[in-house]
Amino acid sequence: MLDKLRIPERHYLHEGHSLRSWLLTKDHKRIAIMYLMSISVMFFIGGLFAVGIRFELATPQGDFVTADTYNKFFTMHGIIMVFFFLIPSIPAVLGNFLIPPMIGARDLAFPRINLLSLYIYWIGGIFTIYAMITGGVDTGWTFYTPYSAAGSNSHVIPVALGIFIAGFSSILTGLNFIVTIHRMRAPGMTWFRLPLFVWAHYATSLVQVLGTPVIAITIVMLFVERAFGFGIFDPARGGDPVLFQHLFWFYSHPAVYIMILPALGVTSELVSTFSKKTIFGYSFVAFSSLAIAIFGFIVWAHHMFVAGISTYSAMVFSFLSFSVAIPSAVKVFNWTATLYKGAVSFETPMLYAYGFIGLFAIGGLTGLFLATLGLDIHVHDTYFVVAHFHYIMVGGAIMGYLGGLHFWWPKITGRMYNNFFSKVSAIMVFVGFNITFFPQFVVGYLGMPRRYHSYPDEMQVLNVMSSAGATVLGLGYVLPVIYFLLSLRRGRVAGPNPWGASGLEWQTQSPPLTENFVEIPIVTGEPYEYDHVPAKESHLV
Amino acid sequence: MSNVVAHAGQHADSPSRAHHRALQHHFDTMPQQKEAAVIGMWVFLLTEILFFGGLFVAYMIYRIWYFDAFAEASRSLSLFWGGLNTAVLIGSSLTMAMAVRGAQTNKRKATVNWLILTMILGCVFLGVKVIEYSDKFEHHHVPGPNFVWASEHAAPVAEGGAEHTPAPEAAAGHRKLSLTPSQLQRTTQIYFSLYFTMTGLHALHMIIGIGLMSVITWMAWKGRFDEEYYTPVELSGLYWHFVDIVWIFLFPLLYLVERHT
Amino acid sequence: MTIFGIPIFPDQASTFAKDVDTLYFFILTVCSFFALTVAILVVYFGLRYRRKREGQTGARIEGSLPLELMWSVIPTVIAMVMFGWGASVFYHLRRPPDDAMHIYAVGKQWMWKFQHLEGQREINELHIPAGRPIKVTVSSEDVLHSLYFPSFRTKIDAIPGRYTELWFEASKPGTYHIFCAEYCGTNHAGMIGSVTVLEPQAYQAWLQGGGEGGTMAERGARLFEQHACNSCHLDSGQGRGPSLKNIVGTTVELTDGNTAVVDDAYLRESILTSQAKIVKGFQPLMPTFQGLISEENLLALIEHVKLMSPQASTASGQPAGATPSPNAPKPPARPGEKKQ
Amino acid sequence: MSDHVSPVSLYITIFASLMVLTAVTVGAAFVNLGQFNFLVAMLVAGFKASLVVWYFMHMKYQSHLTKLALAVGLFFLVILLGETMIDYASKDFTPMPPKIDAESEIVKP
Repeated sequence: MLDKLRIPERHYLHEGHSLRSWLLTKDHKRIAIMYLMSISVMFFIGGLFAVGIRFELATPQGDFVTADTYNKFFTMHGIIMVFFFLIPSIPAVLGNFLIPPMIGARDLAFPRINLLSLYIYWIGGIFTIYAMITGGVDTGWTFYTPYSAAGSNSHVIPVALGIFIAGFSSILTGLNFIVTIHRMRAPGMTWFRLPLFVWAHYATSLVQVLGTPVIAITIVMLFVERAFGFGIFDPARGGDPVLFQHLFWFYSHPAVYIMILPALGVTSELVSTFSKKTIFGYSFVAFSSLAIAIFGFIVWAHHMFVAGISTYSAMVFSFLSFSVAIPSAVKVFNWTATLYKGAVSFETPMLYAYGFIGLFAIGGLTGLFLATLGLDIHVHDTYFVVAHFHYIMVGGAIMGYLGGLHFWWPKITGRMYNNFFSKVSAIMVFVGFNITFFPQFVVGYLGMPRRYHSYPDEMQVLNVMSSAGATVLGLGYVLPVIYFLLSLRRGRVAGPNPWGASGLEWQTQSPPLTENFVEIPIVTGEPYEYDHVPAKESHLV
Repeated sequence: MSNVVAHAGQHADSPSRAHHRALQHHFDTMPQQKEAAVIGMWVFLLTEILFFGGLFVAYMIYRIWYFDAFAEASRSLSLFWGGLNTAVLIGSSLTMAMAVRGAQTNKRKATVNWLILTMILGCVFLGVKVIEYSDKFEHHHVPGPNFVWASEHAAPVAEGGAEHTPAPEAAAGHRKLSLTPSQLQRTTQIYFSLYFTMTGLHALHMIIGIGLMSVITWMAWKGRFDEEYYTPVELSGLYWHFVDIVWIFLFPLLYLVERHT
Repeated sequence: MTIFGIPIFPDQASTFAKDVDTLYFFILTVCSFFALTVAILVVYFGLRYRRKREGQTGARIEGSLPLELMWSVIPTVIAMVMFGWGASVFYHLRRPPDDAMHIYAVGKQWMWKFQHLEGQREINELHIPAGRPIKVTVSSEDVLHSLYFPSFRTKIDAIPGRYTELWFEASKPGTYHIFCAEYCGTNHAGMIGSVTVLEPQAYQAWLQGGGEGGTMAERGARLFEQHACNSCHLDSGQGRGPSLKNIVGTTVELTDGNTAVVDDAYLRESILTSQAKIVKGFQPLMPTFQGLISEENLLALIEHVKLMSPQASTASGQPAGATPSPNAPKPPARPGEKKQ
Repeated sequence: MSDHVSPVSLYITIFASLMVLTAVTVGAAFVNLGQFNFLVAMLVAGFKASLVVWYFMHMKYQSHLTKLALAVGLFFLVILLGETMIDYASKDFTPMPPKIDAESEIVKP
C-alpha cells in the first residue's frame, strides 16, 4: 500500500501569502510563477488575434474585417507572440524555477535583478497593450522602414518603446543565468554533469545578451527617425532601408534560437527521463546547443535574399545558413538513439516530446528549402515561410513549453494533473496543429503572399482547412488551463519524484523549500543515472 | 575555465566564518559574491558594446557612401570643444579610478571627494555638449524639415537659379567633390542624424552615470563600504570607464573625419 | 496540377520555373526521407522498448562517436549539395541575358506602374511576348514593395531611391498573377495584378493598339529639344558639350584622368549629377537636372540618346520590330531582329 | 583581503598616456594619409580603450571568465560589422538620393 503522500508543511508557497510577499519577493520560484501567469495572459491575447486572422482568411474576399484592422491583427499577433510570449516563455518560467535547484544553488546570482526583469516585462507589456487598445500598429512585427518611419500613421512609437523595454527584461534574465551557471554550481557539478536543460539555457542566455541590444539600437534609430525627422533610413535623404533590415535581422534571427533552444533542452530532459536511459551522446547534444547559438549569429541575411542585397553576399549567407541545420539534425538523431533499448513510457510529457520531435524535424527541414537560394526567391514572403516558422515556433517552442510544464508541474505545485485529459489535449494540439499549418506549405508554394487579407479564389479550400485546424488547435490549448487550475485544488499529491527522474531538482521535496536545499548537495554521479534513482512512480496504473 | 566554487562545504550559518553583513544568503563567501557581481557587470557592458555597435555599423556604411558630406559636416564641428570634452572625460576616468582605489583602501573621505570630482567633470562635459548643441540649433544643422546646409563649396547661393549656377570649381585646396550641392544638402542630414543620435545617446548614458554616482556617493558618505565590500563603487566605476571608452571612439569618428585640407 | 479540383501546384509559365521546381522536388524527397526515417524509428523504438515493469531502466549506452560523426558529416554533405544547386539556380535567376527586352516597373502605394520601351504604360496590367527574355527594372516611389510573379517563380523588392531588376522568359501564353510580396501598408493585399503572356504576333497587335504618346524615344527627342540639350551637345562635337552621336557603349576619357563606359547609369548620372564626371576637354558647364526631370522622362531621354548610336542600340535591347517612329531621326540601318 | 590595489602612480601614467594619445590622434587627423587616416584613428582609439580597460577597469586582475566575456562581445561586434560590410562591399551601388519633393515629378505619396 503506498504510504499516504502529503504536501510538506514548509515550502516556498507558504512563505507568506500577502501581495507584498509576492510583489517584492526575491525567490526565483515565485518570480517564475508570476512570469507564468503574465505570459499565459499574453498568450491568450496573442491567440485572440490569431483567431481573428484565421476567420478573415476563411473567405477569399477580405470581408470579416477591414484591411487596416487585419493589418493590425497580424502585427499585434506577431509582436505579442514573439516578444511577450515565445522569448520569455521557457527561460523566464521553467528556466527561472529550475536552474538553481538543477545546479544545486539556493537562488540565481542576482535575485533583485531577476525581480527587476519581471517588472520591466510588465512595463513593456503595459506599453504594448495600451498601444494595442488605443489603436494598434499596422507595420508588421518586422517594422520595416520607410513604411514604419514615414508611411504608417499608427502607434509605432509606443509599441516600439514597449519592445525596447521588454528587450531589457530578456537581457537581464540572460545575464542572470550566465553568471549563475558559471559561478554558483554545487561542488562536484562540473560542466559535463550539468543537465542538458541547463546547457540549452546557457546557450539561450548567450544569444539573449548578445542579440537583444542590437534590436534596442535599431528601435532607437527608428524612434529618432519617426519622432524627430532624422534621416538615417530615409531614402529621400540617401538613407538605406536595407540597412534597417540588416540591423533588425541581426537580432531577430538569433531571437528565433532564443525561442527554440530552451525547448530543445526540455525535450532532451523528457526523452531521457521517459526512456529511463542516459541521453545518447551527451557532449554532442550539449555542444550542439552552443553551436546553434553561435551559428545563429552569422546567418541573418537569409531573410533578405530578395531585399536587394548583392548576389555575392546572398551566396555567402545561404552557405552559412546551412551550417545551422547540422546541430539541429544532431539533436534529433541523438533523441532517436536515446529511445533505442530504453524503457519508454508514454506519459503526457512524453507525448509532447514525441510531438516536438516530429514537428521540429519538419520545421527544421523546411528551413533547408528557405536557405536554398534558388527556392527562396520563389517562396520568400509567402505562406511557405509562415508555415515554416510556425512549425518551429508552435510545433517546437510551444510543444516544448507545454511538455516542460506538464513534466515539472508536480515539482512546482506538488500536485498531479488529470492524466486522461492531459493526453487528450496533447493529441488535440498535435492533430490541430498539423491541419492548420500543413496546408499553408502548399498554399505558400502556390504563391499566396504573407499578410494578405484577401487572396485569389483558387486558394480558398486550403485556407479553409487551415482555419478549421486552427479551431482544433485553439481548443487543444484551452484544455491544459482547465486541468492545471483544477489540479491546484483536487490534484493528487505528487510526492518528490513522481516520474522517477534523475535531476537534482527531483531530490528535493515538491513544492521545494524557499532555499531549495536544506543542505547543498555534493554531486558525484553522471547527469542521467536511473539505476540508483528510487523508481517510485506512485501513480503508474 | 576554472569553476572553482570557493565553497568547501561552508554554510551561511557556520560559526567559524565572520559573516560580513553584506553577504547575501545564496552566496557562500564575499569573493564569490564580488566576482559574480563583476562578471555580471561585464556581461552588461557587452550589451552596451553591441548597443553602440549598431550605431557604428550605420556610421561606417554612410561614411563610405557619402564621404564628402561626412568630411564637410565634420569640419563644421568645433575641434576645440571636442578636444576639451575628451580631456575632461579622460580626467573623470582618472578621478573615478582614484575613487575606487579610495573605497578599496577604506578611505571614506577620499572616496567621497573623488566621486564628487568625477561628477563635476561629468557635468562639465554635459555643459560643453549643451554649448555645441545650441551652436548646431543656431546654424539650422539639426536634421529635419528646417535643415539648411550652406556648403562651404557652393558659391554664395544666388537668388533663384541656385541649381544652375556653374558648379563650384574646387575651393582653394579642397579636393574635387563627387556630390553636388543639392545632394550635400540631403546627405549631410544623415551625418547630423548620426551625430545627434550617437552623442545624444552618449550624453544620456552620462546622465545615468552621474545619477548612479550620486547614489554611490551618498552610500559612501554613510560609510557603507570597506575594503571587503565596495562592489557598488567598483561597478559604477566600470560603467563610467565604459562611457569614457565610447567617447574615445566617438571623438575621432565624428570630429576627425577629414581635418587635413 | 490539381487534386479534386484544388490547385496544389503553380503553373510553370517561365523557362526557369522547371529548374526551380526540380530543385524543390529534390529537396522535398531528401527531407521527406529523413523526416520519415526519424518518425518511423521514434515510433518503433517507443513501442518496441516500451516499459514493461515498474522500475525498469534502459540499457547503459553512453553514445558512439562513429554514429555521431556519421550523422554530422552526411547532413553536411547533403546541405552542400543543396546549397550548390540552389546557388546555381539563383545565379541563373539573377543574371538577365543581354538581349532581354526592357520593361520598367515602378511600385507606388498600392499599384504597379509598368512602362514599355514603346511608350505603353499599364497599371496593374502587363502584356508581354512569350519566348523573349524580359528584364524588368524595378523601383518604388514611397515604401518597400516586392514585384512577385508566382508562375514565373521570381520576385525582387522595389526599394525607393534604387533600381533592382529581375528577368524571366515567359514560355506559356496565358494570364498569371502579379503580387506585392513586401508588406507596404493598408492595401498591400490590393496591390495585385495580372500579367498576360501573348504570342509574339498577338503582342505586336497589342502594341499597335496601345502606346499613347508615341514611343519612349519620340518623347525623349521632344525632351531633348525642350531642355535645350541640343544647344550644347551638337552632333558635330564643336558645341560646349561632347557630341552624343555613337557614344553609347564607348569609353570616354574624363578630366580627372580615369575613364568611364557610357551606359545607362553613366547617362543617368550625367543628367542628374552632371558635375560628377566631365569628359576631357570640356568645361563643367552642364547644369544638373536633378528634380527637374521625372523618372519616366529620364528614361525617355536615355532611350533617345541610345537611339543616336544605332550600332550600340542592339546591345541595349531594341524591341523586335518596333515601328520606326516618324519624327525621330531615322537610324540608318535597322539591325536584324533576333529570330525566335 | 581585498582585490589588487593599484598604485596611484600607475593611474597617473595611464592618464598621461591617454592625454598624449588624444593629442596624437588629433595631430594625425591633420596629416593627409588618404585611406589610412581612418585606420590610424581607430588604432589609436583602440589602444586608448584597451589602456582604460586593462588598468582603470582592473581587467588585468580579473578572472579568465571576464576576459573571455569581453572577447566574445568584441567578436560578435566584428561579426555584425564584418558581414554587413560583405553585403555593402559587394554591392557596386551608391544610392543616388533623388530629390523627392513637391515640385519634382516623382510626387511624394
